Amino acid sequence: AAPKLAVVYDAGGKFDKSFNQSAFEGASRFKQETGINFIEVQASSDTQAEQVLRGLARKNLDLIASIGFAQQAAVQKVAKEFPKVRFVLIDGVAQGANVNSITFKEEEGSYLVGVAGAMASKSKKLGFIGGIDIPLIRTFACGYTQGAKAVNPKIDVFSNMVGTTAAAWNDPAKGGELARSQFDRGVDVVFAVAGGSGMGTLQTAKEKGKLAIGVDSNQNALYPGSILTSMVKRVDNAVYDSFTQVKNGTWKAGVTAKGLKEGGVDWALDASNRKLITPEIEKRVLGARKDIIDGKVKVIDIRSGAACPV
Amino acid sequence: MTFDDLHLGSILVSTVRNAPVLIFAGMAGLFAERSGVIDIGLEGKILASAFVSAAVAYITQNPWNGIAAGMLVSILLATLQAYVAITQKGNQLVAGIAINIAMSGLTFVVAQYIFQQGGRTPDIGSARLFDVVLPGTAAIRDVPFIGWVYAHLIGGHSVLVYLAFALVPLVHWLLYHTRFGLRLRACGENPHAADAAGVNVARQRYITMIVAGVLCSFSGAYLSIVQSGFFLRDMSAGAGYLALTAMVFGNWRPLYTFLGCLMFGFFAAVQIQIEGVDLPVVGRLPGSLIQMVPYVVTVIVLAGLMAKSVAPKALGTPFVKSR
Amino acid sequence: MNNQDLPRWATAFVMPLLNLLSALLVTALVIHMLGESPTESLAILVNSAVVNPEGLSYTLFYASTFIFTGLAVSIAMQAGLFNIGAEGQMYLGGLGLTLAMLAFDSSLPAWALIPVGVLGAALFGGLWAFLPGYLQAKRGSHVVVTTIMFNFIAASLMNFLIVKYMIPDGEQNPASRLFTEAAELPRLNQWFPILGETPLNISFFLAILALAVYGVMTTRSSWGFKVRATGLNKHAAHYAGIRISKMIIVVMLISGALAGLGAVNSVMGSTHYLSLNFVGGAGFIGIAIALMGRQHPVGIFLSAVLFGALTQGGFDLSLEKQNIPPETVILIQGLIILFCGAMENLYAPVIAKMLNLKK
Amino acid sequence: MQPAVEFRGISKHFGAVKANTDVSFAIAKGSIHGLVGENGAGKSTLMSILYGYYRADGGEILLDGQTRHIRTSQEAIAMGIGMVHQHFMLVENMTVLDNVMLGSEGGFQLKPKRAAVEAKLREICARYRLDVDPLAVIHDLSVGAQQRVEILKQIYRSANILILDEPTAVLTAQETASLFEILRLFKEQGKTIILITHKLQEILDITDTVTVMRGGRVIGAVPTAGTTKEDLANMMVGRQIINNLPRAPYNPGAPVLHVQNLQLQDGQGVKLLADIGFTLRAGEIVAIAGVSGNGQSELMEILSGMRLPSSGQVDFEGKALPFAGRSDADGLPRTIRDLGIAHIPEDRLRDGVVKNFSVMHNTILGYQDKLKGRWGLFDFKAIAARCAALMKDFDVRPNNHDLRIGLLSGGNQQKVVIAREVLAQPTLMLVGQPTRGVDIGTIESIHRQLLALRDSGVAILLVSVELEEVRALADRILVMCGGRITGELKIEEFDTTRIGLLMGGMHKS
Ligand SMILES: Nc1ncnc2c1ncn2[C@@H]1O[C@H](COP(=O)(O)OP(=O)(O)OP(=O)(O)O)[C@@H](O)[C@H]1O
Ligand SMILES: Nc1ncnc2c1ncn2[C@@H]1O[C@H](COP(=O)(O)OP(=O)(O)OP(=O)(O)O)[C@@H](O)[C@H]1O
Ligand SMILES: [Mg+2]
Ligand SMILES: [Mg+2]
Repeated sequence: AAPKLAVVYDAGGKFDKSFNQSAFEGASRFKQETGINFIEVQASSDTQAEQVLRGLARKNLDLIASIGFAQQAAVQKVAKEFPKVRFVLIDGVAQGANVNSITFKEEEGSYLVGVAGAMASKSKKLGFIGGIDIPLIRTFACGYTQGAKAVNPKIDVFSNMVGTTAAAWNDPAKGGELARSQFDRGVDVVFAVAGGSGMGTLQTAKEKGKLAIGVDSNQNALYPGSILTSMVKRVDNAVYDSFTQVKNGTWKAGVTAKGLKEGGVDWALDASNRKLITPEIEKRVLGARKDIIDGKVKVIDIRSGAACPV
Repeated sequence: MTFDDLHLGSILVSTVRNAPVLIFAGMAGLFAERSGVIDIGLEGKILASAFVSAAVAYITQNPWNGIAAGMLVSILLATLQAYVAITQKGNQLVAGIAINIAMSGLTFVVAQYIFQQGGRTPDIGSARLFDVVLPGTAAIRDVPFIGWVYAHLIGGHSVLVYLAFALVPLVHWLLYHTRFGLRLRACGENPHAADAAGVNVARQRYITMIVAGVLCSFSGAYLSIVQSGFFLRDMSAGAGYLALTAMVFGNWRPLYTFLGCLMFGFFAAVQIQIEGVDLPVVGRLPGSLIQMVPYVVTVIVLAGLMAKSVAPKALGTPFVKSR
Repeated sequence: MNNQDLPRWATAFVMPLLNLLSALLVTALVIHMLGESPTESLAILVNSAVVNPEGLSYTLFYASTFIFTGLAVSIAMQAGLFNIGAEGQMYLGGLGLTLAMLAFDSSLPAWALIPVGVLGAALFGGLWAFLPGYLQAKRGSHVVVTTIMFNFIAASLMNFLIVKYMIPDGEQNPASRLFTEAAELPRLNQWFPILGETPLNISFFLAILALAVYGVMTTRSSWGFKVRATGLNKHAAHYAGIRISKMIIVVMLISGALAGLGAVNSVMGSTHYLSLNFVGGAGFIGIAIALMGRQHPVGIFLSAVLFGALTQGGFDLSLEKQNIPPETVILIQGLIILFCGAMENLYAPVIAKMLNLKK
Repeated sequence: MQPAVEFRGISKHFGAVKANTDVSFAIAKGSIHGLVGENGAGKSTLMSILYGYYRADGGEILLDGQTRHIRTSQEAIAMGIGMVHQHFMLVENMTVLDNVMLGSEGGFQLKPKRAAVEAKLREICARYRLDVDPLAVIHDLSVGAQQRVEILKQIYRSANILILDEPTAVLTAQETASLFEILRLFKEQGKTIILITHKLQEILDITDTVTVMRGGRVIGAVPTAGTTKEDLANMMVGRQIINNLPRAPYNPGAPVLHVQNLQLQDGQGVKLLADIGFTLRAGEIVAIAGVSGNGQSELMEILSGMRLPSSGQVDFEGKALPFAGRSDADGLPRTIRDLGIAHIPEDRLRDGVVKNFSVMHNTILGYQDKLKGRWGLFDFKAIAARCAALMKDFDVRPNNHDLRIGLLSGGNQQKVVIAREVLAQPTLMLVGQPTRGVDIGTIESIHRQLLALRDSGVAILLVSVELEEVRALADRILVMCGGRITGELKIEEFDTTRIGLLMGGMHKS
C-alpha cells in the first residue's frame, strides 16, 4: 500500500518563500511522480504543533515531515509517545529512535554566494538583509561574510535585519528600503534572507541596477540579469528523499547535516544568471566548493557556539 | 565614526520615501477623528487597498486602475465604519479593530483564491508607478549638493510621494480655511452645536469618512504598487497604527502629524544606517536592539517635549439627540 | 435604535444570537466561494471546538490566555485608559516567568515554583505597563501611543534577550531551554482523562478566579468605584478625592500584570519554554474581547471562549478542508467582532417592530 | 393679526415620559412671549420641536398662519427661526467668528468671507453694545460673554423668531439688563421673541404675554400686565411659594475658617486671587457676591482642595489646611473632606456627578471609602436604603435610585448633590451656585435645606451671582471683583446699588 505521509509547516506557512515553500515543492514533486498524496497542515504556534503532530500520529501515518526548528520540542515529545510513527524534522534536531533530524549547512552555501558576490562587486561592499536576528539567519550572514572575505579580506559587509516580529518576514517595503540604504552606502551586491521581505530586496536591486542573491529556492529567474545567484537550500530534496525512502523502505532515523557534499545546499547557476557569472567567478566559486567538499576549507558554523570569525 | 558614515543624504531620501505611507494614513485618520469618528481601522483599509490596487494593477496592467480600485474598496470600508459609527451608533473602536482583523484574513483568502501564490499577488511588473524625473535633472545632476538635492531628494520619486507632501498644506487649508473643514471640526468638537447651527452632522461625518477612505487608499496603493510592486499578506506591517500614533503625537493637527510621520520615517532610516556601525559610547549595538530606536525616540519625545495632547472632544461618542 | 425599550431576553440573547448568525452567514458565503460546503464546515467547526472533548479542552486552553489579556484591556478601559500594549506586556510576562523558572526550576518543588512563576509573570508584565502609565499620569503622554510603542520595544528587547542569552548552546530554535517537569502546571486531563493529551491546565481556574475577583472588585469595592469614576469623569473623580495619577499608574500596573499572567498558561501550561513571538497576537485579541465583552466578567468569559473556539475549530477546519486556508479563521474573527461588537443593535429596530406587532 | 407662531396640539414623548401633551397656544407677531414652568415641564422640548431639533409625535406648527413642517434645524433656520439653547451650543476651541459663520458660511472658502463677517460682527457689537471680540476663542470667554456670542449669532442670522431658553440663568443683573435692552430693540424691529426663564421678575419686566406649563401641558396663557409673581408661581407649582423663609436669629459660634492673604496666579502669572482674607463662623452663612469670573470659583476650588493656592494661609478649626509641600492637588479634596468640609460644586455636571453612574452611586461619590461593609466591599443594601431615604427627604424625582443620574433634570441632580453633602454632616459647607437653572419650587426647597444647615450650627460659604439668593440666605456678604474682596456688608445693610458698585470694582471708601 502507498505510505501515508504528511507535511507540517510552521507559522510561516507553505508560501513563505522560504523553507516551508521548499518543503511543499518537494512533497508536490513526490506526489506528481508517484501519485501518492500527502496531508499538509500549518501549525501556527508551538502548542498547535504538538496538537497537530499528535493528531496526525494517531492516524498511524508512516511519515510526518515537520518543517522548521519551531517544531523541535513538539516532535521530540510526540515521537516518544508514538514510537511506530516516523518523523522527519527539518532545521532542527530532535532525539528519538523514530526521528530523522535534517539540518543544513547554510554556512557552506552562503560561503559560496559570498565568494560570488565579492567577485562580482565593483565597490567591494556587500550587503546582507536578514528577516529576524536569530541563529539561523546569523549563520547565513556569517557564512556569506566568510566567503566574501576569503576573496578579499578588505571587503565590507553591511548587515541589516528587517524586524523583530513575525511581520518581519512579510514586509517587502522594508526589505526594499534596507536594500536602498545599503546601495546608498556603496553596496552593489545584496544577499536577502528574509522570506517575503526579501522579495522587496530583489525587486529594488533590479530597479537600481544592482545585484541581488536569492535564497532557499532558486530565485535566479525572478529578475534575470539582476540576480547574481541563489543560495539554494534543498529542503525540497530532503522532503522528497524522505518520502521516497519511506516508500522504498529505506528510511532511517538519525541526525543528518546536509552540506555541499551531501547536496543539501549549493549555489545556483542556470540560464538566467549565466551572463552574470563570469568565468573567473565561476572558477573561483567552483574552487571554493571543491575545497569545502574536500575539507580543505572549513566554514565556521556559529550555531556550534563559535563566534563568527569575521 | 565620522559624519560621513551617517550617510545623511541617504537618510533624508529614505525619510522622504518612507513617509508617504504614514502621511496618507495619518491625514486620513486626522480627517476622521477631527470629525469625531475614531479611526483605528486605518490598518485594515491600507491592507485592503494595497491588495486591491496590486491585484487590479496586475490584471489590467495599469497602475491607475489599481489606484482607482483600491480607492473604491477603501471608500467601501470607510462607509462601513461610518455606518457603524453614525447610523448604528455602535462602538467605533470595535468597528475599526474588526475591519483590521477581517481584512488581514480576507486579503489573504482572496489573494490565495485568485492567484494561488500564498496570498501574494504576482509582481505587477511594468504596471508599477513610474518615478518622476524633474525637468532639467540631467543638466543639474552633477552640480555638487544642489544636483543631488534636485535629482534625488526633491526629484526622482513617484507621483504619490509628491501627492503625499502636497497633501499637508491641502489638508491644512481644507481643515482651517473652508466650509468643509469648519463644519468637520465643529462636528468633532461639539456636534450639538454644529447641529443647532444647521449642519447635518451625520452627513458631514459620512462625507468626511469617505474622504478619509480615499486618502487612506493612497497609503495602500503606495505600499503595493510603488514601494513593492506586489501585494503580500499583512504587508502593512503596522503602518496604520504608526500613522495613528503620529496623529495623536501631532495633536490632531496636520502639520504636527506630518512631522510625526517624518519623524518615524527619519528614525526608521537612521536605524537602518546605524545597524552594525560602531557608535560612540555604546559601541556596536545588536540589530535587534537597534530596531527599537524609532519607538524609543517617540516615547522620549512624547514624554519630554510635547504638551498634553488634546483629542477632539466628541471623539468616539455617537451623536445622539438626547442626554 | 434605542434598545433600552427592549426586554432583557431580547437584548441579552436574541440579538447577540442574530448577530452571530449574520457573521456566520457572511462567512458561509466566503466558504461557498472557496468551493467548500458551508454547512459541513460549520459542523466541523462546532464539532472540533466544543462537541469533541479534546477540542473543547483546546478551546478552553486558548480561552484561558484570552481571558487574561481581555481582563487586562478591560480593567484599563474601566479607568478610561486604552491599553493596546497587552501584547508586549504578555511577552514580558513570559520573560519574568522564564527567568524565575530558569533560576529555580531545579531547586524548588512544584508547589513553590508555580506561585513563583505566576509572580514573575505578573511582576514583569506589570512593570512593562508601569512606564506608559507613569508617563500618562505625570507627563500626559497618550497611553495609546506609548503602549503601541512599548509593543515594538518589547519585541526588540525580547528578540535580543532570547537570542543573546537564552538559546542553549548548539540549538537553533530561538527559545529558552525546556523547564524541568516541576515547572509544568498540572493539567486537567489527569483528573478528566476524557480531555486526552491536551494542555488545558489549572491556569484555567486561575483565569476564572481572576474574572471573579475582577467582577467583585469593579462592581462592589470602593476601589473599583474609584476606577470607574476616573474612567467616566476625571473632574468628578478629582472632586471625589481620588488621586488620579496614582489611579492611572496602579491600574496600568494591574492591567500589565493581568496581561503578563496570560503567559503562564502558554508557557508554563503548554510549551514549557519561552520562544520568540510566543504571544502570537493574544494581546490584540484581548482588545477585541474586552470590547465585545463590554468589560463585563461574563461578557469577557464568553468572548474569550468564542475566540478560543474559533482558534481551535478554525484550525481543524483548515486541516480537513484543503480549500480553506487557516487565514479564513482570521476573517471569521473579524466578522464576528464586527457584527457582535460594533453592530450590536443591528436588529433592535426589527425586534422592536415585531414586539409591537404582537401587542 | 396673524400670530407669528401657533402650536396646535403638539405632543411628544420620550419612551414612557410624556414631555408635551396636546400643547396649543399662539404667539403674537412682534411680541415678547414668556414661557414658564417647573423643571421638566416640557418647555425646552416644545422649543426644540419648533427649532426642528426634535420631531413632534403629533400636532402641527403654524408660522404666519401656514402649517409648516420643520424637520431639521436647517429648515428652521431657513424659516427665520433662531434659538439660544439652555446649554450653550458653541464650539469651544473655535473663535467667535467661526462659531458665527458655522452653518452659514456663504461659500466653500472661508477666507473671502471672514473679513466681511468680522466687520459686520463688530458693527453689530457696536450697535447693540455687545462686548464681544470676534477673534476671541470661546473657551477663553466668561459665561456671560458666551451668552452674548449666542445672541450675536442670532442677530447675525437676523432671525425673525427668536427662542431664548433660560438665557439669564448665568447672567448677572447688569448682563440681564443689557440683554433685555437688546430684546426690546428686536421687538421694535418687529421680531417675535420667546423667552423661557425661571425668574418670574424677568417675566414681569419684559414679556407681553406668558404661557405656563406643567407636566407637559399648558396650564394657562395670560397677558403679563394683569398677573403677579404669586399668580404665576401658583400656576406653575400649584401652591404658594415663600420667598422669605423663616430663620433662627443670627447667633454665630466660634470661628471655623480663617483665610489670610490668599493668592493665586495661573500658569502665565496672571493674578486670579489677591489678598483674600476673611473669617467664617459656625452657624452663619457668608455669601460671596460678584459677577461670575471674578475669582469666586477659584476661591471655592482652593478651599475644597481641588486646586492649590500660590501662597497664603487657610486655617480650618485652628489648623492650617495641608497645602504646603504639595506639587499638585491630586487627592487633596479627599483630605479636606475628611476634615469636615463639604462642597457643593458650582458646575454640577462637570464636578459634582458622574453622569453615567446611577443616582445611588452618585450619592456615595466622595464618600466611597466610608461605606465599606464586610471584606471591605460595599454593602449595597445599606447604601440603597440610605439613598432611598435621602431621595425621599430631598424630594428627588423620579424616586428611582437605579436611574442614571444623567437622565434626571438639572434641578433633581442638584438635589442629589446637596443631599449627599448635607448627609456628610460637615462643619463647613462650601456652596457654589446652588440654584442655577433650578425652578422656583426647587429653589425654595434648596434654600430651606441650607438654612436648616446653618441653624444647626454649620458654617456656610455661599457663592452666588443671584442677589436675590444672597439676600434670602446670607448673614454677611463679601463682594468680589477682579480676584479681590472689594467690600463686606451685613445683611441689614443690604443695598443693591452699593453691592453693584462693589461688584464693579469700586473700593470700600
Ligand atoms: N432627550 C430626551 N430624552 C428623553 N426624555 C427627554 C429628553 N428631553 C426631555 N425629556 C423629557 O421631557 C420632559 C420635558 O423636558 P424639558 O427639557 O422640555 O423640560 P423643561 O421644561 O425645559 O425643564 P427645565 O426648566 O428644567 O429646563 C422631561 O420631563 C423629560 O422627561
Ligand atoms: N433621556 C431621558 N430619558 C428618560 N427620562 C429623562 C431623560 N432625560 C430627562 N428625563 C427626565 O426628565 C426630567 C427632568 O427634565 P429635564 O431634563 O428637561 O430638566 P433639565 O432641563 O435638565 O433641568 P435644568 O433646568 O436644570 O437644565 C426628569 O424627571 C428625568 O427623569
Ligand atoms: Mg429646559
Ligand atoms: Mg431642560
